[in-house]
Amino acid sequence: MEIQQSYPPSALPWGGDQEVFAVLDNEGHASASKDPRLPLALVKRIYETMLRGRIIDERLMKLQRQGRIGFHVGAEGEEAAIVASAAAMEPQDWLAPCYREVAAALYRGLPLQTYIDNMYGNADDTCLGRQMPDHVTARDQRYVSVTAPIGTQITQAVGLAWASKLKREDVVSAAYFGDGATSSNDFHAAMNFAGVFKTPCLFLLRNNGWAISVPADRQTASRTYADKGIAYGVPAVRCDGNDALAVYATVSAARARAAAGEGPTLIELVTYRLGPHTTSDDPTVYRDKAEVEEHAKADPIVRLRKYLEHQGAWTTEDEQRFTAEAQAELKGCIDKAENTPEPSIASMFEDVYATMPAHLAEQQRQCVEGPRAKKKH
Amino acid sequence: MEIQQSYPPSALPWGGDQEVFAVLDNEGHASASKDPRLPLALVKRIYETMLRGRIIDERLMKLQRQGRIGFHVGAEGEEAAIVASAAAMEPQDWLAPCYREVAAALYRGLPLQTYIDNMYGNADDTCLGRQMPDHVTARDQRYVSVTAPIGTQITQAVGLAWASKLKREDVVSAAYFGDGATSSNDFHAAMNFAGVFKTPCLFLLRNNGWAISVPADRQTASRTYADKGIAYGVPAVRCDGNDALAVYATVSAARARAAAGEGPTLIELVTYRLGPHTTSDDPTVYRDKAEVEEHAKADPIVRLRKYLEHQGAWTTEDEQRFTAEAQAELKGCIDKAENTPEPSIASMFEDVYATMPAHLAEQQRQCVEGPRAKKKH
Amino acid sequence: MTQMTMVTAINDALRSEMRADERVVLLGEDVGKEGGVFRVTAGLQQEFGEDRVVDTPLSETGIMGAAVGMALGGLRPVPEIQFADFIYPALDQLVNEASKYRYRSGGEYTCPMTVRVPVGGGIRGGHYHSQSPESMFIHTAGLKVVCPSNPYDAKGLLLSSIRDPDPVLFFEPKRVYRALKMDVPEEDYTVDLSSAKVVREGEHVTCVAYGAMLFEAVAAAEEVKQQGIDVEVIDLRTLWPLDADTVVESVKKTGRLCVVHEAARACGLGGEMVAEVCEKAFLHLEAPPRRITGWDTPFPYTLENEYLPLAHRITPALLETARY
Amino acid sequence: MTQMTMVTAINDALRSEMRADERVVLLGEDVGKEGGVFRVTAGLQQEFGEDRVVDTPLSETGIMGAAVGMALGGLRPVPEIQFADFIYPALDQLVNEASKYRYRSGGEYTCPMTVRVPVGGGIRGGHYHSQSPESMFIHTAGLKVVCPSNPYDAKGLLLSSIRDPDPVLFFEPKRVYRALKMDVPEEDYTVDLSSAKVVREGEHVTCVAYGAMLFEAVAAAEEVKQQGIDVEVIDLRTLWPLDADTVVESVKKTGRLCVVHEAARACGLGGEMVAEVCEKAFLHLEAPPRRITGWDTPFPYTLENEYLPLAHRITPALLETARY
Ligand SMILES: Cc1ncc(C[n+]2csc(CCOP(=O)(O)OP(=O)(O)O)c2C)c(N)n1
Ligand SMILES: Cc1ncc(C[n+]2csc(CCOP(=O)(O)OP(=O)(O)O)c2C)c(N)n1
Ligand SMILES: [Mg+2]
Ligand SMILES: [Mg+2]
Repeated sequence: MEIQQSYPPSALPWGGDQEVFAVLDNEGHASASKDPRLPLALVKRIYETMLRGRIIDERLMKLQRQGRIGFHVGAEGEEAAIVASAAAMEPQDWLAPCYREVAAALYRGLPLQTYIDNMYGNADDTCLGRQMPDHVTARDQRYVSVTAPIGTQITQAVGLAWASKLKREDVVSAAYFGDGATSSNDFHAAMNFAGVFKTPCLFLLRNNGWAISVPADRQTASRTYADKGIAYGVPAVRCDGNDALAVYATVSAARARAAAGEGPTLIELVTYRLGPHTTSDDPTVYRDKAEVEEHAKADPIVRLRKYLEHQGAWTTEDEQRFTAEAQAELKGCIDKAENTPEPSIASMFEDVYATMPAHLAEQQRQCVEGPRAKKKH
Repeated sequence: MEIQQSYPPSALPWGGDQEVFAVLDNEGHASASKDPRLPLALVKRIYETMLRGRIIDERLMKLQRQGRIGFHVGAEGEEAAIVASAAAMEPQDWLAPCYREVAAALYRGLPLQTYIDNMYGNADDTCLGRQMPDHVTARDQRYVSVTAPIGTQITQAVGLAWASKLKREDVVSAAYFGDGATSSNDFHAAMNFAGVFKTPCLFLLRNNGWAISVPADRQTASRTYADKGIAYGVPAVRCDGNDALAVYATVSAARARAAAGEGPTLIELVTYRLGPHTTSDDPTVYRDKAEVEEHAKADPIVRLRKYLEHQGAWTTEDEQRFTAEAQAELKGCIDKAENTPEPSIASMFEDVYATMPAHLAEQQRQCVEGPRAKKKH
Repeated sequence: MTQMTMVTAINDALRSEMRADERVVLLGEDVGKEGGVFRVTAGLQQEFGEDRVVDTPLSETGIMGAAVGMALGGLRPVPEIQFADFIYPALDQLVNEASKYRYRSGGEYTCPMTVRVPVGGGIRGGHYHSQSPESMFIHTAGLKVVCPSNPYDAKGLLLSSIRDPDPVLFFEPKRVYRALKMDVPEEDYTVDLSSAKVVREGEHVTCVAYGAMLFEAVAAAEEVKQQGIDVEVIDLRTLWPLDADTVVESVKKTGRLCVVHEAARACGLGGEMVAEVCEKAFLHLEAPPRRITGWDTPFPYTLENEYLPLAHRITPALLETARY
Repeated sequence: MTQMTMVTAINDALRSEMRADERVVLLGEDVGKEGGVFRVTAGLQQEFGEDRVVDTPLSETGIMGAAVGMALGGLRPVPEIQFADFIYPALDQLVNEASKYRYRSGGEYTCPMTVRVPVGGGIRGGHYHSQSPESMFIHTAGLKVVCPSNPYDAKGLLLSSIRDPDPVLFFEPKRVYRALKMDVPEEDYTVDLSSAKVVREGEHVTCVAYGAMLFEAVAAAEEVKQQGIDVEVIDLRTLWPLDADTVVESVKKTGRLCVVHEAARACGLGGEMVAEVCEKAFLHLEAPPRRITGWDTPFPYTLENEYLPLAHRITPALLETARY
């Protein structure tokens, strides 16, 4: 698949300018002309990570309801957009996530225990319980530290790409962000800089239909989110984000363009947030159940499973075995995390700077030697 | 002239999507099919204000070189974009200027003395010498206070338009800004909000080719600045900004759209900054003289003068008489401003809040009663 | 009188002011259909419509820039920033625009608006849902900064803020939102801006606090009371302009000062207050004025109760100050 | 040794570090072809090319976001903000991102970069070309804040900053840019971050200043000398982390403190320093510590010399403090 300069929009490689590129239908049948014919082992690995993500999400939601963790932001329904895109990048590529993409880090080998320790903010958490749950850091996976302010990772991804361009490394960066983030300052600056400096960077726009309670028609009056690429001379494509094969094909084509020095691509991954925004959110206040049910029919996990089944590469037994194993592994991690103590109080003062300055050493001493809060943490 | 939804761009009312709408050629001949046939009295008033602006700019540049004023930002070459657009708005409309548009306020009746007092920051300056020269406030002209941070007036113009929409007033707002400002956060937010909320607002983008030393191809990779409208579902048009008749026709059509509830329009006024960015700038460091000479051939003042001459509405004597009168008036204002004292020291503490709080009253007393600086102000 | 939480009291204030003054318009992310992520604006879009309670795109720059424009255009906008942590994209409009409009236009233009900002820690929000950036706004001439500690003050201060001719940053301590209920009149009343309140009289130490930490200061005061130390606790309520008189008068009486805030210490309001008191009441000071504040680290998640200057940290400071 | 202005010294530091370390990249508005609106980066694009000295689009958000990404990616970016007054669109990246990267990633990611920011008044810049927002960055844990007063320190501090593993805000006082020349070594040298310098010894009053106001403090010290008062003047150089030891030691000797800065008073560094000294040397204080600062108004154009805490305002404060 080749991505051309998308302006005028009708020159998009897959026909009409409004068309959403898809390979699979809801029954898991691949379009013969569009199927990227990926090795089945690869598709299986993508599928398993998607499924694993779903299993983890379901469990964490429950843990939050039980008060065992404080917060969770799930990705139910968006697993293809997240995992297949990560799979289409090279291992040396940078991923600059939003907050819903931990499955991308898992795909790259982030140990589950590390993630679960983060959910508990315990002493084994790589960031020592300093951030909220799901704000993961995974340097080994070249997965940048998750942050809450919407959009900031997008300009950073441009800077990361710029660095590899200057260092003449074969490293592309990818920023993940939501439809709401297209309204942020950083989206604007990042797209503009990427266009001008032709940085090797992908903009992976997870259009999941909602920014908390705000739907697309309140977020922008542009016809599509992909259209926004035109403002920056950045080629843009629309892709069915619930179709792992389409996501993989699109992202790997864009990655190749970037690596070849042809600059950035904006990829609108059209998907849907099946769950609440986070565990703090109650979507029944602002959206219809019917809408959710409609979208559930295009569940990316079901579609990819059916595809694998059609290829004879996955069975009900596989599903059960994998699920059981994933759940067991998860349970083990949760048990361990729940039995790991909190980070030390002294650690609260570390890593503010490379070397602790005098005022922090003094505050650390005061805090460590001072009385303890009565309220349990 | 009718402005339609500009997407796809080829649907622009005047043909090709790259086309720049123009009425006059450099010899002042109007295209018969495009000439808006404005009343000559109106064209004369526009012309006279443009010429007056040029005369003032030339004088202020010299005053700055002589050290009599501290700073000046001129509009040489951009007079049509500024004055004809202001003329096409209704008197009750808000103008949210950048910093180069004082001629728009003069067109609306800002007393020259008020402007010159601002250049001197003296006691008669409406803002009491608090802002740099050219940072004019002209409430009576519904001209919002000029500010230096690039772009901030654009979102404010959307807010002003929104207010009139909510109040159901026939008031449109217009934001002036430069090509560089399209990279600002406020441009992005303003266009986006205007698109979503259909505020009655015009975006008057003075594309003068440069943002200090940065030319268009370093500012954006979009094909044209007008293309940026597509990202926001805001109709956009390109117009020859050195052609007062084209500017008038375009802006009044867009104003009518806005007033009719059809929402905002982005108007790219293609012009050229003939002078330095400001008196602090030396453009010879970064741009070719030849480029400037080329653009000087399309001087908006010459073009409109020739048009008026062709219509028999302006003569060499008119030009001489008007110039002499304008210069005399200007000299009178400068003399007066130079003989007006500085603002009082006490005034430095006023208008921070509606009512002066205790800490400022105390600081005011300390300052007024304290010793004076040796260095002349 | 009705028993109200701070959430209800603010909602009530907004509702009554929107009924009374059609210039009042709310805008922000999720404030409309959802009624705000903290439900503070619940029901208002139903009553006042989508034109006056506006769900905006995700841009604090846009929210604040539009609000400034609305204010210039004669409305009384009440923009909401979903969390104080997300106010930075709006800073240019606040620091360079809203705060300076009156001044830079010689009073020709003014910018009356009230920026509602949920603030502070105590909800397990970590770095990005716990910040207390008020000192940045105090540092900016032309802004007023308010932070109520309880439902009654919240309603009265909010009504004063919306009616104030200048831009107000109205910080709402999230930790207090639903932590207590108290009697709040249904009718209209205001609490003056710039009037601190002595919430507890005492003669040995003056303890100044605001927002959620007020309760910690009071708790600590109760605790040291058992050791015979009488603490005068002052609730600042309006952080800027500062009601220095109330604080200075109290210090003149007690000779001792402790300032409590959860914002980081460096260049926080505590330092400002200490310096102010030194300038105005130096000879009355019998002990070093103390600050009990958030540490100079980012706000942590797991250890937030070690980060916050809760009663357990205020108590020893009061004792040491009293016994100095 | 060559005689250099601060502009030349900074240019020299940038050039030598770019020669020595190819990870160093400059980016900003007009820094390349034009060499910066103050000509601080003049000639660098010619020597190092458009890839390493980058003229960016007009977006401080983009400049700072890209710089953070570059730093994460192993470069040593030196972004320029054209005037401190225009830093607010970059605040989110500085306050929420650069400052917290090391902390929030448990040290996995770091953000070494040096943000060059022309700062302060004295060039007839009015509201928007004169601001001194350093206290906002001091308030933000994780940032270092530097402000040299002279060409020698500017070069040495800038080299330290670029080599520092943490993000540094490097404020360059515009008023000093070309105001004086001094001997500056052509070779490489550094001035330690966090080391204040006693630039003038004295025993009666300690006067702390930085940036352009240092010269005013020294001038005032000279003036009061004629009345027999010996002022110890300290140039902070690095504003944060604060070299409190040097200041406190001096106050222990003199018993008196005056702090000078042109930033507005409310929640400025002056209050912080007064509070710090009260905590550490209260019993040594023989007079109320004083702040001589910019007023709590926006920075005015015509009356800027009345706004700034120039020598004429410092002198009486020193006298009063000494004679208290
Ligand atoms: C700057 C900023 N403003 C507001 C928020 C609060 N907030 C968190 S997520 C969110 C919606 C994001 O929507 P979108 O970008 O579509 O991503 P999604 O959650 O749908 O994946 C908002 C408003 C924030 N985190 N940052
Ligand atoms: C936020 C901000 N950044 C930087 C500047 C410095 N600056 C002043 S004018 C200018 C260029 C503006 O170019 P453009 O928008 O094209 O307007 P023009 O001057 O060409 O009319 C710059 C960078 C500023 N005023 N504000
Ligand atoms: Mg979304
Ligand atoms: Mg321009």
